[in-house]
Amino acid sequence: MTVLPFDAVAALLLTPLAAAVVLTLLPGHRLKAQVNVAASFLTLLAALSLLVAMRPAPSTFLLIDDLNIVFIVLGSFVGFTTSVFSASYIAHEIETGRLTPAYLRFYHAMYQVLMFAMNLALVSNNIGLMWVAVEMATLTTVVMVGIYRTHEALEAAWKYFILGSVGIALALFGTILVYIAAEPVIGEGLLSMEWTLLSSRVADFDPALLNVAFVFLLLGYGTKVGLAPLHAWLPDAHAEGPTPISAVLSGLLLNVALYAVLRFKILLAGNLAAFAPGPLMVTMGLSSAVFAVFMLYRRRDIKRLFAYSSIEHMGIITFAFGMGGPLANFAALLHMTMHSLAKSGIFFAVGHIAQVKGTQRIADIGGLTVTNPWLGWSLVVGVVAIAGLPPLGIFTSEFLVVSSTFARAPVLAVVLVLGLLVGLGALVTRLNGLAFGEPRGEQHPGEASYAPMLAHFALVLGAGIYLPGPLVEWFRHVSSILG
Amino acid sequence: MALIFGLAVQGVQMFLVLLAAPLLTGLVRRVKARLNRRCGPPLLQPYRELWRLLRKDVVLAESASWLFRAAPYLIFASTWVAAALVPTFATGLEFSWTADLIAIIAFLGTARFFQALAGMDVGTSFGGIGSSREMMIASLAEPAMIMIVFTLALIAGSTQLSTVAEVMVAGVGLRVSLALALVALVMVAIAENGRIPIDNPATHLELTMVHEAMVLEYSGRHLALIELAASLKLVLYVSLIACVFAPWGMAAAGTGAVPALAGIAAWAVKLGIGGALLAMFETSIAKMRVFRVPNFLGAALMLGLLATLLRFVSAGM
Amino acid sequence: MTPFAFDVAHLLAGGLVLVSFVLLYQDRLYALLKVYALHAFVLSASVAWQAYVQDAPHLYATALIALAFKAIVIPLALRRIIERLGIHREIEAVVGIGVTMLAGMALVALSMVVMLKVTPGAAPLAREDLSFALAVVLLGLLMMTTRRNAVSQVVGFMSLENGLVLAAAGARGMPMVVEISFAFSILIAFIVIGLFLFRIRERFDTVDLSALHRFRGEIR
Amino acid sequence: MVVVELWCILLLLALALVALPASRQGLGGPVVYGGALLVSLAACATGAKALAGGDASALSLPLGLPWLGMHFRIDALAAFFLVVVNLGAAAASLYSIGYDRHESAPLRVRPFFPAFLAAMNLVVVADDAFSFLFSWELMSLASWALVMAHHREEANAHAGLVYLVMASFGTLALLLGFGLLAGPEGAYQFDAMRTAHHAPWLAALVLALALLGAGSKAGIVPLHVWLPLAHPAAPSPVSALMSGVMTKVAIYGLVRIVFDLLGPPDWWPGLVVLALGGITAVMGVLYALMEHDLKRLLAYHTVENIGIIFIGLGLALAFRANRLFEPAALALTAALFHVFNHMVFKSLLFFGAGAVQVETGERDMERLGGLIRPMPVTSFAFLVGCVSISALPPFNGFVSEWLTFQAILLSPELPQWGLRILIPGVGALLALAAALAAACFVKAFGVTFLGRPRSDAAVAASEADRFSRAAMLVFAAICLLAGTLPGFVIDALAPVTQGLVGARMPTQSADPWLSIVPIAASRSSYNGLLVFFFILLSASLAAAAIHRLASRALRRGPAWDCGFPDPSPSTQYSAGSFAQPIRRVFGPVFAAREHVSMPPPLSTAPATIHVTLRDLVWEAIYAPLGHAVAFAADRLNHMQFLTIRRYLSLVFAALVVLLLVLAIWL
Repeated sequence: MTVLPFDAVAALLLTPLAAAVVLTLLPGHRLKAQVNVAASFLTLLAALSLLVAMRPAPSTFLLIDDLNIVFIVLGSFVGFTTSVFSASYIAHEIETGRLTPAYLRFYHAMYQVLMFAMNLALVSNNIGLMWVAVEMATLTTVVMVGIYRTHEALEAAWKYFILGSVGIALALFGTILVYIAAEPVIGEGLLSMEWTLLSSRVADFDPALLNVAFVFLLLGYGTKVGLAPLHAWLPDAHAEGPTPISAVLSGLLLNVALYAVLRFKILLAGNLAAFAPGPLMVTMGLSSAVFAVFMLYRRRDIKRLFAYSSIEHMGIITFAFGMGGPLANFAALLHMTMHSLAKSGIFFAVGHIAQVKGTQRIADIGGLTVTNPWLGWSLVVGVVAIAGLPPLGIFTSEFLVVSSTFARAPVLAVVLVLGLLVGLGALVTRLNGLAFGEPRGEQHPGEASYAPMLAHFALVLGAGIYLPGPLVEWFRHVSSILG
Repeated sequence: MALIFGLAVQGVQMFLVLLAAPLLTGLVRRVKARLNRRCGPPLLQPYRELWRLLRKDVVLAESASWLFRAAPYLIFASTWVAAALVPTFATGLEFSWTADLIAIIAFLGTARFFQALAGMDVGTSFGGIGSSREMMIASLAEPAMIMIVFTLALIAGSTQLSTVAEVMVAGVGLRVSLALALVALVMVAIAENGRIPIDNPATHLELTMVHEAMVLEYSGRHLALIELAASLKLVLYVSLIACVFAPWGMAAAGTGAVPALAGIAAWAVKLGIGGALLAMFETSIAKMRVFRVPNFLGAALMLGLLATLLRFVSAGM
Repeated sequence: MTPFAFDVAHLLAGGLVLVSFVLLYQDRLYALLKVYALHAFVLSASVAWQAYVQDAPHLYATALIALAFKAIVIPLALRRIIERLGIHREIEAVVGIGVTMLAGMALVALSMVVMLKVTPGAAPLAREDLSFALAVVLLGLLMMTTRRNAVSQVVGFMSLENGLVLAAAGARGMPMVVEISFAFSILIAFIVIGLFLFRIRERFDTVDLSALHRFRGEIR
Repeated sequence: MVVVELWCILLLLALALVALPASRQGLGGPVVYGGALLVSLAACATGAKALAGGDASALSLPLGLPWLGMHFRIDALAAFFLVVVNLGAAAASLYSIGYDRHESAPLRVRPFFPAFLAAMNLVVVADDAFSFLFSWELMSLASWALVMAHHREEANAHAGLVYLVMASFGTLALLLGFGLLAGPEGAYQFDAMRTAHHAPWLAALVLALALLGAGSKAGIVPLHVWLPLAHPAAPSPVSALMSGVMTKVAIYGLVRIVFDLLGPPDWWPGLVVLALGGITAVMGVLYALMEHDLKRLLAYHTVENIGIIFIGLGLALAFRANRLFEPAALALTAALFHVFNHMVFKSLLFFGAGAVQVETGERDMERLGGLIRPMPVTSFAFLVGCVSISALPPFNGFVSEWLTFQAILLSPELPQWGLRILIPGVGALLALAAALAAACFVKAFGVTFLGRPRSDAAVAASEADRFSRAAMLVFAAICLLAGTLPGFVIDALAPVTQGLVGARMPTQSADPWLSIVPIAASRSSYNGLLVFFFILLSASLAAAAIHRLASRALRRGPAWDCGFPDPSPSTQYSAGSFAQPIRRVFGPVFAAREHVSMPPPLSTAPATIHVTLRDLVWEAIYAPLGHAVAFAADRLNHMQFLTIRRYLSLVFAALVVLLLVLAIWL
């Protein structure tokens, strides 16, 4: 651990904020895109420096511990690659005229605000602050989802907005309840909202209040995680928004919301009198996964298809975290990481595909491995990855989830396995149509940098074959925290 | 010395079956004719026919391939080897250990395989009919035969025919499963040799023939070999039944020439009785339609299975 | 806290629940808006009383926001939208008013049961307030889900949010109550603007674009 | 030992990577397949050496799960299967050197071919659950990519889908099984599983899951449906690999789990395996008989032979459970011997079918015929394959089935009545399957290679290229060698059985005249070599004698055909008509319907016969499943099109339900 010349946490938060301010003033989308990439890169550096840096002591508002650093590094990495992808994507959209600079005026600024909000949610040591940050992230994405201003886009944004607001309200109610539970023990004021204090003193809280609070928090933040039946906004938001945002949503926002749920799970686990949060998460996770795999079958829009697969995987992750225990938690962390990388990589590919084919309708896309070998085979790799087949990383995590579950709760494992199988069937069916068979649909010229996509898939592949020891030690430590 | 004697016995056996084969065929024809109040051909007629065929030219269909010409020799050879390994007049033949009963049946299977292929080679409709019916019959007859083998093997504790024969000579008493096996074996033998009621070796009425249809395109020496193989097969089955169910008078391994000669005599008698019985049976019933054959063989299979089951179940007691 | 103070707080909180029921009962939009104004007023009263009882001056700000914004501005704005968009004035309920009321009763009972499990360790005021707040939240959700008109759904959401503010105010020494209530007011403002922008006449579900472009000065 | 093997695997993976660059240089085919040939031979030699050496060698690499690593180990069993896998792989590579020139989409085959080989090798050497399943599923994935090589045909895409789903089903079943074996602490190493004691119910469950998992890969009825779809869809060398080799890897998985990891199970598993084997054998051959597509026919025969292998394994299980170790060794040897044999002749047959498809562009037997003249070598090799797979002496197929029969004949020693009742029936099924197989291959060879050409393509056919011929002839020779000198194979298998059932068959190669004696000479013995020489001798004797003493003259003339020869090739017996008698006998299995429409007298309209067969297994199991999924998907799909209010009510309902849970239960 080295002491850094600068405050990494401050850098993590201020870089995006400053960039946002700059981006609102800058003219010209190309320049903006470059600044955007640069800022995201700096954020990534700050996040990485946190790994080596001496951790700052938890303050009233900010906290860095092993749990959230996983999310921070992952998030800022996906944020960076997505900004690179977004540069080429937006450029192409403007050439084809689907987006005008006028629409894009605040796009990049919003992107940085989103980054800021998510980092804030992750590093905040205060449940109230975290709530504010998560909601900020939500509202930002609402605006960005509607950016195409088409009818569908606006409806999706509106749906997202309304359901999101209700989620906000529920989460807030839960937060207030936690405060009320903590207040008699810790005392009035901000102190009763501090993680470090809450988690240390939780044993004395009023369990019944904690129970009610967790229900509200699970539903409130679970809406952002996209757990069925709170998922309704997710597919449309992914499908109608610009693809970089779809990637960010699947790759980051869902994880951030999940992080919030996890925090409160830890809190509840600390209080023996309160009910165990595990079964609740297991139920919701499993039901979302099973629900999503069936929804995969009738999809006509390629982005909505993968959005539902995100619901499936978030379900699996929630399920695994709910099962708990070192193996399951490790598997869940690994699965979350792999899924973020793979799914955002898939959305990069899908973005390029949609630009080359000029449509998102699955029926008008076919034979990609013939017409666009790079895109086609990348899509194959991505689908193989999220289908949980080796040699890609998700296989490892699914292996751990299933085999560790089966020894403890065979029925659940069987249900999960059947769900996975049904999902695989749906994905392969779609893949047959998209990547193989006679080429379908028209062809547009489109040059783009495949670097982010390939980087993501390379990481997933590498992790499937070899997991570096330190990473694993770290994950295991985190999973021991999660209990 | 013993080895030479053993080899001699083996050799005698080989040529004995070869010589006896046409005779048995002739005998059966003769007895049938007598039963039909005809005088019938002389006993040696088959030899004459063979010799005539051997000297005739072969007329080969244009579409015939090398397989068509090689098949007769393979069929003859494998049938002959099979027949040579069945103890006829003496047990413990020199080479009896090269193949047990299962293998002997398999040799017949090889012969049938090539015969069926030869039937399809020229590319006529009749050849196809013959082959497909032959294989259908075999596909039921072979399992039945295997079941019979199981029964015998379970009784004698061996699939080695010599051993079986010796055990039978020693006497195993009357057993239900043995009786069932005998009946099944007779049925299979009839089917395998293409005798009435399964097939009629004398017919050339196209729609009813099986074996004859397969060899329809053959002529000259090829036909001679196939005919000879057919009669060899008959000898094989008769002496098989004899060696298992009437093993009396067979010379034990390594005993001198006198028992051997006695064994030959005994075997000749058995062949004669077998042939006569077959002729009587054939004259007493009519040929059945091809599609009733499966029922016939299915019955054989069931009998064999029943016999084996009885052995399996009673083996525990 | 004196029993009197406690009773007043109790009365006001209970009053809020009562008004929520009245909201559920309405079948005319204008009347609904009036009742909502009352709802907001009771809320601000209750919050003010909490401010007085806990002598937490910042709560007065919250009460003020509630009074000015929710009790006056929003109802007026919604009224104008109703006129501008020519939304017809009846409230189409998915299920009959009576059934809705019964469901509301059940919800109140539920919130009582849930909250009375809270161990007496928590401050009694907080407990009572919490059960009422939960009831208001649930009733607001019930309204959102059983009313078809966009406006009434917005009203439902706002009453839900009033429940939140009530809970927050009831929580002793809870920080950031002002900020939260302010943030929520912004949120509601967004929703109302959205209603107007998208010309959402009847339902939340369909947004009308031509209107939007006219608003943004783009004629297609 | 294991190091060399791992290097071979690494080289194969490297080949997979260089495939595309090399193809850009225009020498992809030679590089990939030539390299694969050499590497496979090396790996095969390694396996043979390990099998001879006998001692297990292990190694673990820091891959996969770090706290677990990837463990590799070569014991006798693995060594034997290494020989099987790599022998088949070498032949397929040799064949592919020639086949690649005719391949329509070579770039979709070259990268995945070596990867497929590498994955199969990995499965065999894997020594912990993770790396086993990893390579197992990798194997499925690579073969799926190969099945999708000709993805433009609708049927192939469907085949790929069914195949991948079934494969993953198998993998997940195995995953559950390993999860049980490993326990909640996750002891995924095979050593740990071996040493751990497993409760009876757990053992039973694991066995069932292993049967599901390995069985779906091997293709036991009713999990066989993907086989006849996927194997023909792939390029012919890959079909040979999938049918001849990959199914054997599946058998390896089953043997590894059931015999090695699970410890001594109860007797009834043997019962189950036996019953499955018998049913599979007969069903497979019956399906094959009804098939007119040459490659589908071969695929169905794979099902049959898997059944035969299962019979051997079931017997071994039953014997071992009763501590009858010598009989168990005999049965296991028979099964493994058949594994080897089937690898050889099924690959050989698929090579032949591939050559036919390349030369004529046809797989439908009804449009072939008379190929023995344009393709003498191919047809000869194919004939050898047919004779071997029909279990006819003196070729190798007969030996393994003969051993199986000998094992069956030992089963009266078993105490359990269930087994006593079942085993004779299974024996009958085995004999029936063998006989039907003979019929089926008379049909396959007779219709495809004999008779007169039924289409212009068949007329225009020419001999296969020299690499293909070499591959086929080599395997034909192996068929004969393994059939005439079985003693050496049996002795080579001794360490395997010693390791798995703790006993071995008596040493064979010491017997006089190289004959094989399973138990005792007085009981049963067989000598393929002498038999072969006897047949050869007497045949040539007869030929020589006749040619010398009688006539050798030969005249060509039109076919006699009872006096009505018809020049049109359509008057020949077709595959359908050949199978017709058997279809009549076994009709119920396929719910066969024949509809004959005879024109009225004096009408010149042709009479027609219309035959419909139904795959009852598919209709009974898979179609309903598909419909169920579709139904659920349709029902749930409405969830996509609700109004915001309804979505809100969903959230509301969830909230109320959870609160009720709190209120009532907590």
